[in-house]
Amino acid sequence: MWKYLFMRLLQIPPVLFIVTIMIFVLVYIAGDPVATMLPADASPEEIAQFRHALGFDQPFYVQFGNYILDLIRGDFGESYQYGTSALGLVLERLPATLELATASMVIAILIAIPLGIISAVKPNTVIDFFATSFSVLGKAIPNFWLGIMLILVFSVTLKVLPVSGTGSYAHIVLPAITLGTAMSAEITRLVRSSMLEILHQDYIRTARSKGLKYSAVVIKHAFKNSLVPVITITFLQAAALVGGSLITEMIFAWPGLGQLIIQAVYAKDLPIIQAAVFVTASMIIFINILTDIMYRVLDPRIKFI
Amino acid sequence: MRGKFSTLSIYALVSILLLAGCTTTSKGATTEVTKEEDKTLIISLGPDLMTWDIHNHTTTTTEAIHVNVFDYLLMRDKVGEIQPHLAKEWNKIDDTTVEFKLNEGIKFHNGEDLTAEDVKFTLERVAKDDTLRSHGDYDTIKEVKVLDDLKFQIITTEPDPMLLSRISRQASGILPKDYIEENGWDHFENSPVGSGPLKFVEWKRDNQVVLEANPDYFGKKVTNVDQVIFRAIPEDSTRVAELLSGNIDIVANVPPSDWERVKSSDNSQIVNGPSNRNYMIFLRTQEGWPTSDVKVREAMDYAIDDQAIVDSLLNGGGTPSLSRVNPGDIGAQEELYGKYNYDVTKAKQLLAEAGYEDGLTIELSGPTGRYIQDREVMQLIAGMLEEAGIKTEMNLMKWEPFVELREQQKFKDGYLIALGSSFFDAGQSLNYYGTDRASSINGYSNPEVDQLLSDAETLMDESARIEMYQRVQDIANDEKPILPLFQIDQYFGVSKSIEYETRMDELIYIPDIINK
Amino acid sequence: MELNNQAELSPYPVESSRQKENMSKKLLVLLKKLLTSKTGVVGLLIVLTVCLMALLAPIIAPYDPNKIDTANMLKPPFWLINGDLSHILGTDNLGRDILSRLIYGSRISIIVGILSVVVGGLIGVIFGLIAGYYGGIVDSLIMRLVDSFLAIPTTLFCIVFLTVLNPGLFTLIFVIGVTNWVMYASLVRSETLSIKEREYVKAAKTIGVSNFNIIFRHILPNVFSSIIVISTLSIAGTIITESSLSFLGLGIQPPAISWGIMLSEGREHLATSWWLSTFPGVAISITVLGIIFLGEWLRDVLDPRSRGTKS
Amino acid sequence: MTKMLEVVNLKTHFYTDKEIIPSVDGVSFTIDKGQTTAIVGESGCGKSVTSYSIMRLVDSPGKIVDGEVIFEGKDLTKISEKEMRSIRGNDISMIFQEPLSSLNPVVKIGKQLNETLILHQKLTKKMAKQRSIEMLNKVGLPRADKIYESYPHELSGGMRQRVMIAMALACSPKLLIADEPTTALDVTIQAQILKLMKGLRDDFDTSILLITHDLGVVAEIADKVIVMYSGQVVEEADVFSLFANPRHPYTKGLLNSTPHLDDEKDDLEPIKGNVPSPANRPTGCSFHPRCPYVKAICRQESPNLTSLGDSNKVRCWLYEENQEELFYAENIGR
Repeated sequence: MWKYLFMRLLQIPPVLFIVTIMIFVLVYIAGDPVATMLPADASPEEIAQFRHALGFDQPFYVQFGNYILDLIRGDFGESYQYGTSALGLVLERLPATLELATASMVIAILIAIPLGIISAVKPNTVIDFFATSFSVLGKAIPNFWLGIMLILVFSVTLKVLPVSGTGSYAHIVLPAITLGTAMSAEITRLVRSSMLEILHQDYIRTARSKGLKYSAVVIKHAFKNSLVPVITITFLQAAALVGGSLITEMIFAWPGLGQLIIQAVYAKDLPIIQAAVFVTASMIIFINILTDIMYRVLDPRIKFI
Repeated sequence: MRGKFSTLSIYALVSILLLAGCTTTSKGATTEVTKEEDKTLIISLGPDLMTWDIHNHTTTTTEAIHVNVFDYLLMRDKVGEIQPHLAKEWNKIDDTTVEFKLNEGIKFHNGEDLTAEDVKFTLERVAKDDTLRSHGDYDTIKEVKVLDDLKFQIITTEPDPMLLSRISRQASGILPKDYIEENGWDHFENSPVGSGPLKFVEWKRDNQVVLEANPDYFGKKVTNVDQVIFRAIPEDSTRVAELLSGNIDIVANVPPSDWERVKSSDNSQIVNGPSNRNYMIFLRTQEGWPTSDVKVREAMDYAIDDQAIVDSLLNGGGTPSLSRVNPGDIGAQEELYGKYNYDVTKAKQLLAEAGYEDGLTIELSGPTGRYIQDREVMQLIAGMLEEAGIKTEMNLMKWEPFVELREQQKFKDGYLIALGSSFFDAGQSLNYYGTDRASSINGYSNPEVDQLLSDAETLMDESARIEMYQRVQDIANDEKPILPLFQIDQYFGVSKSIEYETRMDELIYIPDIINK
Repeated sequence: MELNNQAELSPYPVESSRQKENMSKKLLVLLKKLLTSKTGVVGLLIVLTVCLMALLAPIIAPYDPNKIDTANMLKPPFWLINGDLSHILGTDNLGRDILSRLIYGSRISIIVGILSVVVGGLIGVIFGLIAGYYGGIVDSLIMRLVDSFLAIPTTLFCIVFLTVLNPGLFTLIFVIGVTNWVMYASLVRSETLSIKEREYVKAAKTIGVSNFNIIFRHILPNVFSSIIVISTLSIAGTIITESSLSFLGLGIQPPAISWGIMLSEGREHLATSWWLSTFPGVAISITVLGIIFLGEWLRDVLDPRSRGTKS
Repeated sequence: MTKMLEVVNLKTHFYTDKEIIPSVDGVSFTIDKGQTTAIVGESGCGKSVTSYSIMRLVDSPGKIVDGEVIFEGKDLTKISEKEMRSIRGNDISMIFQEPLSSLNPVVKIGKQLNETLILHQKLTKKMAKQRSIEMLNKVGLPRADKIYESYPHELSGGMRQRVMIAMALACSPKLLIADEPTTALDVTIQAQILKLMKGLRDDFDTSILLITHDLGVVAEIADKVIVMYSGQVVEEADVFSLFANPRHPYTKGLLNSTPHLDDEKDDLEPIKGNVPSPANRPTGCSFHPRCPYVKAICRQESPNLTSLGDSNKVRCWLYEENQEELFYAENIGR
């Protein structure tokens, strides 16, 4: 296992390096941020002069070289928009995004697993119909639409939950549902289908032939088997959560990475984009490795190679 | 086998309860919050504050917060007239020198006196450091000469009739020299100190800026609230929802579609007023473009029903105008304000005269999500032009690529934009008609206009200067290298418990807000 | 019955002479299977309807979808007060007929959905085949590239890409496609890895068939069913992505019409004129639903692994 | 001999969207204490469904629609699910055909064994472990404590089936139902497992119901044989008379299609045709399309299961009319 882990860890640096280059090149092609940094009525001379002052008129290799050198020293540079450390800005926002992602994951799992199991155990019932519809619709509804609707219903009309921002547990409910619905739908579908498949396996019959309660059979024998695919997907979805949170954070004014990133991309604020991508990429890679390990722990048939 | 899922059902029940639990705690939490913050004014302008470095941003929403923490030497009132502020009087010494005298006893939030040295420090920084984003607006300042603690002179490189406008707008707050020099800029940006009516408490990025009343303020104090919070809520519909559910007192940029809803609610109202921002279309005048023919430009002007746009898209929240210089700005040609040309037959006739009996096709670019209803305005204009026989292809894009398109002159026949004028001076807004500036935009060139503009730029005789600018506007109205469409209003959603009036400069000055 | 089908459809090589005969037989079996699956039929019907709508838009749309009518702005659907049958689903904030826009909007939604999957699929399949077939350094290089793409959240990637390239129909297709290619690459790679160990591939190698021919004649046909299944399902995701990008203002721009644009343009009016964004939302949901039904059914039929073959 | 289990007119049908499939169509037989009864038949004849019906493990859409399964005076088809659970794994236990898929792949062998013991015998975990290891030893597994900690995939097929047997016998059941216990195993392993089962039957005094299609296995272990065809019992006989004197044409066919070491004949005669699908059975005797002795009546009416004087029974028109014809037919058949 340790050797496996070591091999996996060895793969991280090249991946992060490729990610860094990809982003740099993309942003470089996108052009420099000078025009967007100045007022809309700035004159061409002002723009050219400002461009020179910031060093954006240097050739690509100089900019890239400087950039990489700084990066190797662990310096992501200062944000063009905010003038402070890009990495600092990213790390400052990270907890809020993680909080939101975790909450949505918890809600997603809390809904999906019971729903998936019950619908698999009682196929072709009302609850199964409900679960199936949920698992399809949840993926077919764009989350910005869902978010705005939730605000209208729960905050404006019913006034039971706050509209936006942070401050209490209540504040996280709507954004977490918005972000978690698609994921929940995916997990429900997966739990249902893998449970359906597993419930027809021979070892389920064996377990029942032992005289175990059906619920015990479902939970102890069937569910444990279905966990393998479920956990894999759940964690892979966690990566998608970071992406999905961009829009959700914007709608709910959630002070996470999402807003920072979107703003940075528009403003071509390379240091922030780079730091944010670096941090999220590292997290995703870490999660992937964790998933791999979980996968192997849960399913003894898979060996660490 | 059925009904044997007690464990599962308990699990399901627990999760439902958990969710319900969250809901109930929320109720508690929200009521608590509102009680505790009874004397707090909560405002959302949309985006977050960019930075506390007043010289290194260009956004009005950030300035709207800064203006409450830092004081300008002179300040415009609600209608745009320049009034004394930090400086109680000023005299023109010669064409390039103005002498100011500060009010006595003004203190920064940290207790230090605000002196002429601080003014020198602040203005010379932005005038000399060309990496600052506001540098371009201050580069006419050559030196600030300190005479004594309260007296100083601003010396410009050449006669600058716009000097007073320069120092009474964005980025002209006065900073505490000693505080910054002792602690450094990083420290200042994290805990800024100014002299204004509000003091900095905390800034949670992309979340909120918390300010508290400054009881020692030299001017009009903020008395009816203890705390002011500026919340960052980028999504329009969310902001309106917060207003309607009573969590926020003032929200900026309420979309027209929500005006009725806000008006008809129990707790909120719409407050609107003019802004110094106008929608306009820049048209190419270089050879090779159909719009180089003044008849085509005129035809476009006649094809667009400015009032209809204002009525249908802005619910009447704007005023058509044939000039982009609005009344209240120095040099405005008021005869052109409130007027617009609309006559489709005439437009068609003009087109025919220009040789386009069978119509023509042009492409207009425009930003989306930047100005009120920008995307819709563009689509409506395209529809109107089409009626007159000008098939219009739209090239709509986000603000940032649009800016680049403009800068690199990649747009085709023209583009739609809504420019503001923070100087309240035609000298700034008419600059676009000069050959120099226009060469990088639409290639418009008129020697007479050039002459008038360059003369006015350094002319210290105000009435003569105004006349020159009015003449420029008349010429522009004849030649139409730019089609001014209409001045737009600003719309705030405001809680009924608050009395609020908009300012021409789109800022929010807390001492003017009355809590009923 | 299950067993029979499995044998018939299992991805074993078929000689080209028998291929045609087999194909029609396969199709027949597929169709028969489809008719036994209710959701499959529903899915197919939905997808066919949407495709027909897209094809026949100019014929069935009652109005020019971009015809602005300031006299009839924000007219509600006919069953509400002030609504009437001239605009069955009402009009939008510029007085344009929503039904006509929905019908025309299906075109771009479908085109983006399908073409971006094709683009992503093409890139992914080629890289996957190369990585799986040649192995070694080529494989590790491609896989590191795949890892790198996987490490950047899709939405983020799209946003960065779309600010580089000016948004337009083909840019959008390209960008969504490019962000999706990794999925195909890793799928095809792993299948190729197992297929290239099969006897007939080894046999082909020993008699000197070129690599190119082995890859495209022997391996590709055998990974095809998995590719079809995955791509059908990801069309649904693509339509959602398109609308999300529209929400961020990075999608296709007017005068082009897509359901995503309608949905995001209408969001300002959600509280007052719900029909602006609800109808496109429903259209997206139903289409995605249909595609998912069709995709899941395809998976059941084409992919023997999903049927829980015992290990 | 005392009856261990009596199955009376058992009918188990499967309800699909389109049709009702009578998988088990009025099956009756008895199992005597300490004896091994084998149910033989081709796949699809309903023998496995019969065994699941006894255990009440028929999955939806299958349903026991009629009949009784009398075990220790109780009708298992009528008792509550809770009561049934206390019998499963305790009084009646079961082993299955696929030893790998019948063990939960992600649960350790030990835990799977303990489960039954903790459930039925209320043992503590520690005691259960002791007993489990004891059982593993008893079924002839070396290093039982190591196997206790293993996962199923770490064991070979034969070992897994031994584990299954250990699991089934852990609570000393009165009846062990073995559904094709050796089919998936190598021939050498088959013999070992059969030997093990025989030994354990004697040790534990357990009756066995063996479901198999393999007449070799039947000859090896069974006392009584029930031949099933198309959801019905077609012949019931003790093992000696069955092999020596098969009555039903189907049984004869089965025997003829099975190789014997002592047989001089070189070629086997497979039964012509296929097992009819349960949903689509022919009228009359369901074997008639494949029967070499088919007569007019066979096509029209279904024969009854007739007692032949001794405990043996057969369901065939050949035996209902008269003995003479029977002998006649028999002579031709041989």
